[in-house]
Amino acid sequence: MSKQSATVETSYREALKEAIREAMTRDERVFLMGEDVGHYGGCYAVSKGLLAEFGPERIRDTPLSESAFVGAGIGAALGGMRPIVEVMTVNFSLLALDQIMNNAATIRHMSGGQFNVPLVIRMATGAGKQLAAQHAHSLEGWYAHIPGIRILAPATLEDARGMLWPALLDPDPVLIFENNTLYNLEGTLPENAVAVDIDKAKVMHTGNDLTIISYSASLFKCLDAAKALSREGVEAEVIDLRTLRPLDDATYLASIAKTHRALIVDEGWRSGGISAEISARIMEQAFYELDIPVERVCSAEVPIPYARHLEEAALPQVDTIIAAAKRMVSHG
Amino acid sequence: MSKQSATVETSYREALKEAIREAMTRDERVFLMGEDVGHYGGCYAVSKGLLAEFGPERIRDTPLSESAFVGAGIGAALGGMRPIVEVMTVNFSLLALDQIMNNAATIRHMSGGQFNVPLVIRMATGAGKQLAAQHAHSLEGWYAHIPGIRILAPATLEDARGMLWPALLDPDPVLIFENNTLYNLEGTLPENAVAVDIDKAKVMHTGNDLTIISYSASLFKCLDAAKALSREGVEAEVIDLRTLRPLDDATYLASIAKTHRALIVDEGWRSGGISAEISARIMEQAFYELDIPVERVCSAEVPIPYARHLEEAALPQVDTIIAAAKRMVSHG
Amino acid sequence: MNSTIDREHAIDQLRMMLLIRRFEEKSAELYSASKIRGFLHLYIGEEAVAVGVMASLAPEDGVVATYREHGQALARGVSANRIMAEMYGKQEGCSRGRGGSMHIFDAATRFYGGNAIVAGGIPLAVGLALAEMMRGCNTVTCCFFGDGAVAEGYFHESMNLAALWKLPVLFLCENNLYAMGTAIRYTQAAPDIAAKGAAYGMKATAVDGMDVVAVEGAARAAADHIRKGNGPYLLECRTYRFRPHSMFDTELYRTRDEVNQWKKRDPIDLLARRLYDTGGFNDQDMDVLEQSVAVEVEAAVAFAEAGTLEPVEDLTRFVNSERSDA
Amino acid sequence: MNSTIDREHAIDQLRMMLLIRRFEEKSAELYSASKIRGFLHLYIGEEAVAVGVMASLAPEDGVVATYREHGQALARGVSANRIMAEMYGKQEGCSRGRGGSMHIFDAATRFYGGNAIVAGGIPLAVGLALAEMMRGCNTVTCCFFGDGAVAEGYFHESMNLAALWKLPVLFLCENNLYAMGTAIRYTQAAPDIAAKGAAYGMKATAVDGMDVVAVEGAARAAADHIRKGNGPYLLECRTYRFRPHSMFDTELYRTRDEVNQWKKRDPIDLLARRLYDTGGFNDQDMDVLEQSVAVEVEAAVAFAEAGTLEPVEDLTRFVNSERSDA
Ligand SMILES: Cc1ncc(C[n+]2csc(CCOP(=O)(O)OP(=O)(O)O)c2C)c(N)n1
Ligand SMILES: Cc1ncc(C[n+]2csc(CCOP(=O)(O)OP(=O)(O)O)c2C)c(N)n1
Ligand SMILES: [Mg+2]
Ligand SMILES: [Mg+2]
Repeated sequence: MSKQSATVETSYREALKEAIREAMTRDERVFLMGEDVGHYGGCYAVSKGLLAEFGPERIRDTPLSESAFVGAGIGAALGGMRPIVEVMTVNFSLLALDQIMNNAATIRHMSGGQFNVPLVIRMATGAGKQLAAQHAHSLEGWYAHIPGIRILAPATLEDARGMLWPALLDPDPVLIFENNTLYNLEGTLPENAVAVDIDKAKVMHTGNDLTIISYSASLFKCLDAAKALSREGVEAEVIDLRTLRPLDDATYLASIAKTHRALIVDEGWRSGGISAEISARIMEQAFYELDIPVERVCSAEVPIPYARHLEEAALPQVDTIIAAAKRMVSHG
Repeated sequence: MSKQSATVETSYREALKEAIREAMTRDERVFLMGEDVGHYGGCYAVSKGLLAEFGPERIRDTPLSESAFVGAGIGAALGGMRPIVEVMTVNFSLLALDQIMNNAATIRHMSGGQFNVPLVIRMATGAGKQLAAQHAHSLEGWYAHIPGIRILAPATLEDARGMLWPALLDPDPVLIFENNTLYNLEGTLPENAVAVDIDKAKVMHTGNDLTIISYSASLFKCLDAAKALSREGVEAEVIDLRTLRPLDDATYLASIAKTHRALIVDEGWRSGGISAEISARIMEQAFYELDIPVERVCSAEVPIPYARHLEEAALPQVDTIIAAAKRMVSHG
Repeated sequence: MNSTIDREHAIDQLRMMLLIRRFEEKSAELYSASKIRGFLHLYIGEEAVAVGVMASLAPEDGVVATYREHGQALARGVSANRIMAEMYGKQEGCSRGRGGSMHIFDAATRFYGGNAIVAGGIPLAVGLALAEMMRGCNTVTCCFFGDGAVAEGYFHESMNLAALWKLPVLFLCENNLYAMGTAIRYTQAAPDIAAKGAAYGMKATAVDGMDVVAVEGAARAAADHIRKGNGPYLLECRTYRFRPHSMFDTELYRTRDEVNQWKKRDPIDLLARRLYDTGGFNDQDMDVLEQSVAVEVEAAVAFAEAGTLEPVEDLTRFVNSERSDA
Repeated sequence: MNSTIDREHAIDQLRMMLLIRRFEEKSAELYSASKIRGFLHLYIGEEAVAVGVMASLAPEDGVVATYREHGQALARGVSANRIMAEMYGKQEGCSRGRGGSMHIFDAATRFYGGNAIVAGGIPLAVGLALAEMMRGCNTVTCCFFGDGAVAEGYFHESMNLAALWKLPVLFLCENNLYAMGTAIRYTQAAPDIAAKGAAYGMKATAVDGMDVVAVEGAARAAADHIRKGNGPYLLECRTYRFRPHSMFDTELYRTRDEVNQWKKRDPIDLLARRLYDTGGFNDQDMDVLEQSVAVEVEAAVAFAEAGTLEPVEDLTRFVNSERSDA
């Protein structure tokens, strides 16, 4: 970010919109397509106003045809455009998974490097809004299994604003997961906010007692937990992964070298989630640094229920993070 | 398995067919549907002859409509049948992922237990046949992320023969992953081979020096490695996971309590594969048993290439397993 | 209204449409009061569709619904109490609070759920119908979906499969001209949905979805066709939603004028007027209906309010079958 | 064959069909000799389709192919050498040995790949056409797919999207009556594929896919329609594969008799006979063609044999772009 410039009040939603507007303005090959991005204004109002500003050629409402319009995005990228495809939510992206895995992620390698797919796919992810099982998946960590794509998970306004442009500059497909609980997040950004580094994780809170690794919506729960822990004399270092593929191992390993304890928090289902991968990497790369075993706080292995008390119980919460952290520092 | 009965020569393919035939005979609610299961005889010849035996009502050739016929299988299961849906290969199952995750795995919970989905989905998985990137996925470990489904990965003739019936008895959806390199595997089975336990992993080779955890095609690579290691005085215990969800932690933890070293081998891509989950569980449940960090031998993170030498280099091989095992026992 | 039977039936239909209307108006209120959360999609304006269609179905028939399914559920006979309790997230709810507004399930009425993946229920209906056919039952499986769903691959694959196998499915398209905020002219290259039946060799017709009598007639004809073993049927009901797509919609995509034009064809008014016109029904009768409906809605709210929460310890119950619930 | 130009052109077409035929016969041999591995899907019998269609396309046009694409690639002008080297898994192969028979890619001829997911290439073609339209290029993107692919949701969604947005896509269906071992009567409730254009308001016709002249005529008409800005076009070419689906197929699903009936309409014989009949072409001319084709095939084999293997160290190259290859 540029230093000491004037700041503006903004929100996650507005920051995302500004990023799209900037990209559309800077590069005429950029266009946005997806369900309800135009006349409706975007299901989370991210693209509200852009149809009027850029016209229906560049802000394209699509039919409900996730597999075709994601595939068409891949084709358009192959054909020299820089499409931003909005899949309303990760839940519907399952319908386009074949295109993502078998075409977007694969064509470059399979064609021996002849073709590449400079495509950005945006989608909302996450639970926490009582939308029930079919509308509450947190699959960004699961997507991170797939070679050939980059996975971004902006949590902060800075990242909401700054990740799109470098994603569009990436010659390969990038999936950006926006958490559905963050759209209303408010704060300030420099007026001339710029692109951010999409290769590195970021230390969001420093501490020597334990490393908490997270991203997206649960990052804020971790930061809240870190504050509460600090009041009780436990200093947690909180890391925002930001990019889930490729993972920036160096940042969390450096922290663990200092704290010797690691807790990973994510809102995906526990088994086979991104936390498992990070735990395995710590095992492999920092085993001898560890005072105690790495722990995970993840979602319960259950289709996310509608009722508020059940949904809350299914997801990582500040309390559960604090409890795990305390157990971990008292121990070993 | 029953003891001391007469044995028959058979193959993985034949064992699978016998299992289908038995199920169709025992329960008239059972039927098979999928692409080319009938007139063609099954793309891996598993169902060859069954159309003549059971007729087109119960051996149903479907159009190329993976999402609809998997969904129809879910509906038929809801409606009281016991469908076996064959999705030719895991590669095409991506087209049906929404049905699997949002309906099959979810309806029981989402309906408050009113409905359940006694569906079995079979599919071929795996690389090793030079079929290139779009036909060489090993995603069974990835599927194991999803709550509400059971994941089976038969490696042996016994399991090829014995897993289907208990899968059909399971009131919830079961996915059976048959490895495409195993169909020609030959051996003997008791004439009256019966159902196997689908809850437990199995020790396939005993040893005290290190635990090698694997399943499906790579199990045999691990067994070959164990034999070679044994010749060099290294005794590896080899475990066949058999069921990838729910994982039977007890079996491998018991082994690790003895060997204090664990190597996990799977043919999925490394990041976020089932090996990561197992490594994380060992971290959590057996950290203090470990003499050295758990290691993983997985596939390279690359769309599987066609050329034989590249494909071989992408997959775990006996050599790489041996090398890892030796490094691990010499160390720590 | 020639016979008393017809008249009674019409009044029942009117009452059911009123019940749906008032139930949903109340739901919207409760949403504003934060009693109901998540997504809430109202059926207001489209009542004639569900009410007309359900009249053509027998208890043994099956129904697969959408996420805009309060009307479908009520018309099918799912208890208003249990639907409301579901939206309250209470364990007395039809899905024990796990599903909410979008996932009304009811085994007793063979109501196979609200499905929140657009078109995701269509293949389920095909499979249910397959099971019925294989089990020798002469039933209809009715599958609701919207105009938006027609663009999904699910529609195409399922229509073909059902027609190919001559399955007893009633494909019931609620064409309200919009998929969320996207008008059908932006989603369908050829917007005549009934005409698409031809691509599958499937019998298909369209009907005025604001006229419950017409809908019922068309649905009966379709169900007859299916029950006679002629295979599936596509029925397009042309209707309109009076309310926003969900509680978050600012309705930038259509004019108030357009909405008002359609409101002139309010299905409740249309039927009420017909009853008035043919005599023997008056304001007082209407009041009686309104009152009985109000009582039912209030009872549902009271039931939901009095409901209890599923214990948190049961969070993972029903993920897998246990011996006890299998 | 009225003019010399037509005659020359017809001879070129004949030569290309022969090249495909002999190239594939050789491939089958090499498969048996384990020089080629993986899946190998032969186009033999269907040569008139690719050869006729490609003649209607300009170099700036784009092509999206299937996994049965040697014929499509050769007819498009992809080098036989590089295709053969690809099947040998050599780095001189058009996809550097990473793709094999099913994944022939060639940037120089805008050949966007062999795609081994049935119908999976269709949306790519829609997107390529969208890019062309947005960039103001007046090109056609031609997308090949089989009769089996028509059942997939991709077909439906892509046809609608292309028609809705009036994109310059030529949807080219190679209807060879079978999807692997499943006859079209078991996959399509309404087996007239061209008729399905109507569901999308898309112009569509069917043509005899064994007659290269007819195919070329129909494809030219379709391409003209598209280039004039009238939107996409569905062309169904009715053809037949003479060989098994792949090298593993035991052909239980069709009779030898049926195959033999179709062989009477061998596209190569059909065109050769026409050339003979119109005079000025004889056995000797045919021999010349055969010989030149044989030379080309042998050269391809020699090229592939002489090729080298990509170093194993480069296994993960091209997974992500590096600064150097971007
Ligand atoms: C596969 C999928 N894509 C997108 C959505 C988001 N969404 C929910 S309802 C809706 C519009 C559906 O329109 P239609 O089928 O016409 O039904 P209506 O809401 O008009 O009753 C959309 C886009 C979804 N739920 N599922
Ligand atoms: C989505 C998908 N399902 C199944 C397969 C396996 N498969 C490969 S080719 C084929 C038949 C396709 O038939 P058609 O589209 O008619 O093309 P043809 O092979 O006749 O040229 C099948 C089922 C696949 N590759 N992709
Ligand atoms: Mg609608
Ligand atoms: Mg075919």
